[in-house]
Amino acid sequence: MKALAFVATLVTGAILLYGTMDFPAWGDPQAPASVHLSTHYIEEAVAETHVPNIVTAVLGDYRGYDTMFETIVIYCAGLAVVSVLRRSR
Amino acid sequence: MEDFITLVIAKYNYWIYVILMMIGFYAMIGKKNLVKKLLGMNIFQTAIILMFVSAGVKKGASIPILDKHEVLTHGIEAAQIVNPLPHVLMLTAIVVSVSITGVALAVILRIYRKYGTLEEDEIMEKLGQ
Amino acid sequence: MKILQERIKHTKFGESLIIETAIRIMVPFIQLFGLYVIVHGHYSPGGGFQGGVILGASFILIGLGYDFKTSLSRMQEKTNIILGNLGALLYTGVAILCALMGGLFLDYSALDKLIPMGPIEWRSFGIFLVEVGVGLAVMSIMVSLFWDLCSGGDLDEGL
Amino acid sequence: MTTSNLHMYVMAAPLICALFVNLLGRRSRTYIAPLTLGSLLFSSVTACFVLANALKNGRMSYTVGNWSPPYGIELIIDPLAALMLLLISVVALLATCAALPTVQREHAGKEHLFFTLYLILIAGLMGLVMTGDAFNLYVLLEITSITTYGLIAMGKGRAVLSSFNYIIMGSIGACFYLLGIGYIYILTGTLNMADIATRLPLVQGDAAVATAFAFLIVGLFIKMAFFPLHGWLPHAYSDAPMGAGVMIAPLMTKVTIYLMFRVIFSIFSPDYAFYQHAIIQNLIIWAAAISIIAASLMALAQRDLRRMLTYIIIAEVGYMVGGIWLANTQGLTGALLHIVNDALMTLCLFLAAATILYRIGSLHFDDLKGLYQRMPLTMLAFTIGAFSMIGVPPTAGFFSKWYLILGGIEAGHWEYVAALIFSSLINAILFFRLIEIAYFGNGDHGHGHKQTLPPTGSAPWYMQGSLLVTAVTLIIIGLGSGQLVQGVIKLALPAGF
Amino acid sequence: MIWGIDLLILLLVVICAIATITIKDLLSATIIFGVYSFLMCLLWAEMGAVDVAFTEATVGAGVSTILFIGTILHTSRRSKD
Amino acid sequence: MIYQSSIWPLMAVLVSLCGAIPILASERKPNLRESWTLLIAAAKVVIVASLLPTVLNGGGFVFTIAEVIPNVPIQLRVDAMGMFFALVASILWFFTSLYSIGYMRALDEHGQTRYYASFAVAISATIGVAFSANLLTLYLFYEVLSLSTYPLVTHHQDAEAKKSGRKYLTYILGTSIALALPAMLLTYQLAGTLDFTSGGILAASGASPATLGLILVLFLFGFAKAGLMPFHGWLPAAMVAPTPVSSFLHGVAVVKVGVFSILRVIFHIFGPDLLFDVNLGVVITTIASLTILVASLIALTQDNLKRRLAYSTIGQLSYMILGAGMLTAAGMTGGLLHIAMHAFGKITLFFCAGAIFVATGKKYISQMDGLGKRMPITYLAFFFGSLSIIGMPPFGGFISKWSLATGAIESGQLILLLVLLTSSMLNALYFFPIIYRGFFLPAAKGEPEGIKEAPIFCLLPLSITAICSLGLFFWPSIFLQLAKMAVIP
Repeated sequence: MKALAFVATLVTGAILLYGTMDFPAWGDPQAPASVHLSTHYIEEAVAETHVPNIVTAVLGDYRGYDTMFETIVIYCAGLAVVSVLRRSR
Repeated sequence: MEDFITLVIAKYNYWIYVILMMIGFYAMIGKKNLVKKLLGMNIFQTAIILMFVSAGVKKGASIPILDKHEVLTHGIEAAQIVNPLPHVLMLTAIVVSVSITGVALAVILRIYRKYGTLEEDEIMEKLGQ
Repeated sequence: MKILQERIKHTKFGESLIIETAIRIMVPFIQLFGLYVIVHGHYSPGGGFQGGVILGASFILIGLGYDFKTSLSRMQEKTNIILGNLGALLYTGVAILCALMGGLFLDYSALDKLIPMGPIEWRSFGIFLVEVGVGLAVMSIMVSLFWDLCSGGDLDEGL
Repeated sequence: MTTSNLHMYVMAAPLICALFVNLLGRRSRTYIAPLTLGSLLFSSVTACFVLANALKNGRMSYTVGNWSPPYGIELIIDPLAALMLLLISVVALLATCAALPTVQREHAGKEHLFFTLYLILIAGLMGLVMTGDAFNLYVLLEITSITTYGLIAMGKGRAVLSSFNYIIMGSIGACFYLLGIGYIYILTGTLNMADIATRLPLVQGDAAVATAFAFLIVGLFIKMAFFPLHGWLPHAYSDAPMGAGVMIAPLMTKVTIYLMFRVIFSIFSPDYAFYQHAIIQNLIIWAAAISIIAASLMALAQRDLRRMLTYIIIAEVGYMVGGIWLANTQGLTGALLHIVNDALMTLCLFLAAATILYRIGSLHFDDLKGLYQRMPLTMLAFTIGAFSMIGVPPTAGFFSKWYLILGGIEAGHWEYVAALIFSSLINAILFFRLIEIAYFGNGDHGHGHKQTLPPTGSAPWYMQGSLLVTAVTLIIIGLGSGQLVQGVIKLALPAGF
Repeated sequence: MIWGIDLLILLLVVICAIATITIKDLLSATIIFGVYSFLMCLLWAEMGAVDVAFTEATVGAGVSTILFIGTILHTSRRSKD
Repeated sequence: MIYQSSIWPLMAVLVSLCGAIPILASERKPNLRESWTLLIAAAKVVIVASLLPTVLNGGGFVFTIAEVIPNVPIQLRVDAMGMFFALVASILWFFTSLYSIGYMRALDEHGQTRYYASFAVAISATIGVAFSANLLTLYLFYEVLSLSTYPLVTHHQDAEAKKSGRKYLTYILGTSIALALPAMLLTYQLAGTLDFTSGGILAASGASPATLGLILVLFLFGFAKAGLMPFHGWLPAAMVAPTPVSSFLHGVAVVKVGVFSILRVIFHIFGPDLLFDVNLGVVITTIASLTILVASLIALTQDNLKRRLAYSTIGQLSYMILGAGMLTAAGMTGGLLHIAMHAFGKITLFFCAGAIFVATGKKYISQMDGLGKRMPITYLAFFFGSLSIIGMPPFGGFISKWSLATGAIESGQLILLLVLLTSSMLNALYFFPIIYRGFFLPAAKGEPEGIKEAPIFCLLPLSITAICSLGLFFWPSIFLQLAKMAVIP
């Protein structure tokens, strides 16, 4: 079992490493991730939402839908813990 | 060889995350102890978060909190600020990870209450009887 | 023997004056800081989630430093749950309200029809509203997780 | 603003009501049923309008928060998504009818918690089918998972263990999915599915794209319990509380398969997914065939109705995954139609199981003797569901199987065709064994197994009512499958199919 | 950005991760996991992700660890692997 | 041929399907329930008969129920061939209903409501098969028939019934899923349609002879209700059912549905011309001939009367397929005609077996010595029936056998003629001993004295069907005409 797990881990790791070959260099300002969407956020977010903390702006507004579900996730976690642990009276 | 070293310098961050991910993944599927599995899961998730955060890094850029009036009057150069999007995503991912940890811990408590052990093989033995 | 056991039960084990006092002094500041983090999320690192966790941590600290009963007496379980619900409801309610006011889902600027103060200002304020919601929910759930996990679900004996 | 918010209300109704169920339900039980049923009824009716709109106006793009698509989160309401919305709300509504009395009996005092999780799970599933954003999909996937973990762990017996197993496997699946998204984000810098699709062909790195694809698909395979990764499902679904199983079993795997469809066609192109890696395609179809056969055989070894059904679910996953990877019109049509049909079939069988459990207190084969006399209506509905599983016309199951087999013939994948026919035969054996037990045994000569079963009362009328409605729907869907295929699924197929 | 510190933290992170999954005493493992989280948090702060670092500091190193400890105290510290 | 749209084909199918509901509803009132049964049976005959004139004039009806698959709707269509079968089935159902009442009441069977309801559904499916416009519809009703007869076969709900029911379903459902369904899908894949078209739909597909052969074999064995060997085992097993079930379903409806399906495939999916071109008729005739001979030989060895009749049925069914396989007009007409002739003959025989069982409780031929004197009407009817099956003039069976023999000669395969003659001889060999024992051997010692004829409800139908077999020799015109119209459009 352990050997199997080890092999599975190695295979997964190898595939992931293989995938990183094509990544842009670390910290490259010209990487696709840095030039496509985020420039809009950095340049426009303050003007569009009047929030200087871009992370908050994106979190609360541009991707507010995600955040809503994030809140629901943690809410569910709390409920799930209660419902799992409490002995029913 | 020269190329290889530049490759190492350019990518080592990614490699570290792959190693962390492997450690976590191994713990999840290879370890018998349920808490260990859960710790492995947390390591796995932090590794992924590390990958995302690394993707947002720009050399020599500053944190994504701006000066409101400065920006509104003069605008801003995108290359000066790190990419905020991965941060947003990872905030969500952290929350998800802690939620799952919470639920899993509750389940672990119940399992211990029922079977008196946290070792997978011992539980299986008890079930087999 | 029996009396001794009773007494051991009643004298709160693992508590010292230093820790209690320290916590008594720290907790209000921690809570203040938590509120600050929530409210000031627009201008500095932090926001609803981090602030909520800090708020929750203050109650957890009471539970750790004193005992379980005290933390439960500071924050009723019922209140806690209602607060958590209100937090989640605030977020979803704002989202729905935006849609009902004729905008799209979560389009805070649509709330301008409700109280006119400028669509962009409304966006900023909308973010604030939802951050408060997140903060409430997270605080409540963090406390609830602590209570349940550290007492094995019985809410009588803690750590 | 011409776009409508209708589909958002479909999703928001259960979500908001979930919060109210928790708030009010802890005061009094009486609030729970009206809130739950009311919200789902509202969703079902609204979903009908959404579907009608989608059929009339075609694909609609909706941006949450009014940010133009790559910046905000985009939702996509095409006919297929609308159909899935309708399916989810209707299945949930019908399942709730059975869940209400069951939960009341099994989890007295915890109903508000149960139904809060339950409704949020439904809202999460609805969100999943609409989303057009790769990361949003992850968040919603986690919502559905976390509620499912909680619901399953509420069960009796070894449910907690199954739940933990599911947590680990589910987390691995979700993490793999997130890894895939991470790779794609690093390569393209965007998270919007449509935007990714336009930018991906321009990306230089083939290795990274292939890795991303592999991790996305494997992650989803784990979540849907595709063959070698299916280990968690049978226990998780059979140990879950019956009230939860009735809803989870029909919907979860089907929605995940729908997501795979979305990932393949919205993020990648069919050209990339199917034709550039022909070996992978063959491999997956073989795996599907093996999955179908192995799961059917495993089902044959079970002596408990619910466990048998869980193995059948795994076999059905093989049907649909194989159908999608056949990559031709017939196969895709069959797979999509089967998503709808299988959800209803599974619902029908699980509802019947729930009703039997409610009445008899056990689902072991030995306890099912002579059921035709004791619960004729339930068994009638069960029989129809069973026929649909076997693929007897004119029930729904026949028609999707028809397209799937045609797809297999067209693509020349005979192993898949053989597996489908084989599984139909096994299903026939499985269900007729049960029908025989229920038809013959006169219950009184139990061989030592006859222990005291919990006190039973006849199931409430709405439980049986929802069961009968489901059974009738199966036949109606079967007869109307021509319209369904022509009117909805043909529109939903991606360009080129 | 001094990549020496960067590399050092990364190395420590890996060591902590390995320690977390190999140590047989679960309580120690959990504490080391807290250290791991904290190091992670440093790393992210250094990468400019202040919000993420903040969150990880409160959640990963704080609440999460407490939850783990609470659970372990109610179950067992012993682990066979 | 012009088909006019009409709802009557649907009504013909639905009348008994919906009739199951009042039957189920009147569970507690046996008289009412049986009245319903008779009423529905009569209504069905009337509806089917009312469609007859148009068909005889070369017209037809069509009704589309639902458009389910591109080019393949669920559609009912009344043509000569369907009319032929529907007429036989609906008339005989009426008599069987009468007979059931007598039989079930005399034996005081349990679960009679279920029995009548299942029966109604089964006849619905039979008419559905007859009126199917395409293979999918036919398959649909075929499956419905298989499933609705399961409660009938297992009516006694004891261990033996369970075993037989299992065997029944394994054969019938198994083959239809594993063989007929793939064959149908292959056909659809090749032809793009499944409509029954005179001349066949596969001719234009350009498929290779090997593929065609595969499809044909799959169809032949897939419709296992036709009892072609080696998929015949269910029929003797199904004889545990009450005799009316055996008589109607396993003498007429179920087995003939199998044959009818195969004939449909041969006539309207492949088309005789295509089969002739690629020389696949041989496959059909070979399998059929083997089945005829082997089944007849086995029938000789059976002591249980119903089992002997069952094997006889297996043999006779293959006559019809053999006729179709000759691919000549006379042969095909004979095959089709034999459906009717055999139906009237065989149902008489089964009715008699049932009547004997009701009156004496005897199942085995060896116990039936001397019964003929006490139950003269029954034995006379039995005599008529067996003569018809053997093919003696002046009985209906003669006409179809004559036609078959003509077909064999026309096709130039004299070996088939030999098969026909041998088999007729074997038929005589396994039928005459029964009659001989009945009339000429003395009753065994210790036989109770009070044996007399079965109740009138049993006796009446069997007399009528026996007379019908006789009458069909003199007035076969309706059936003959329909059969000819079916073969030569």
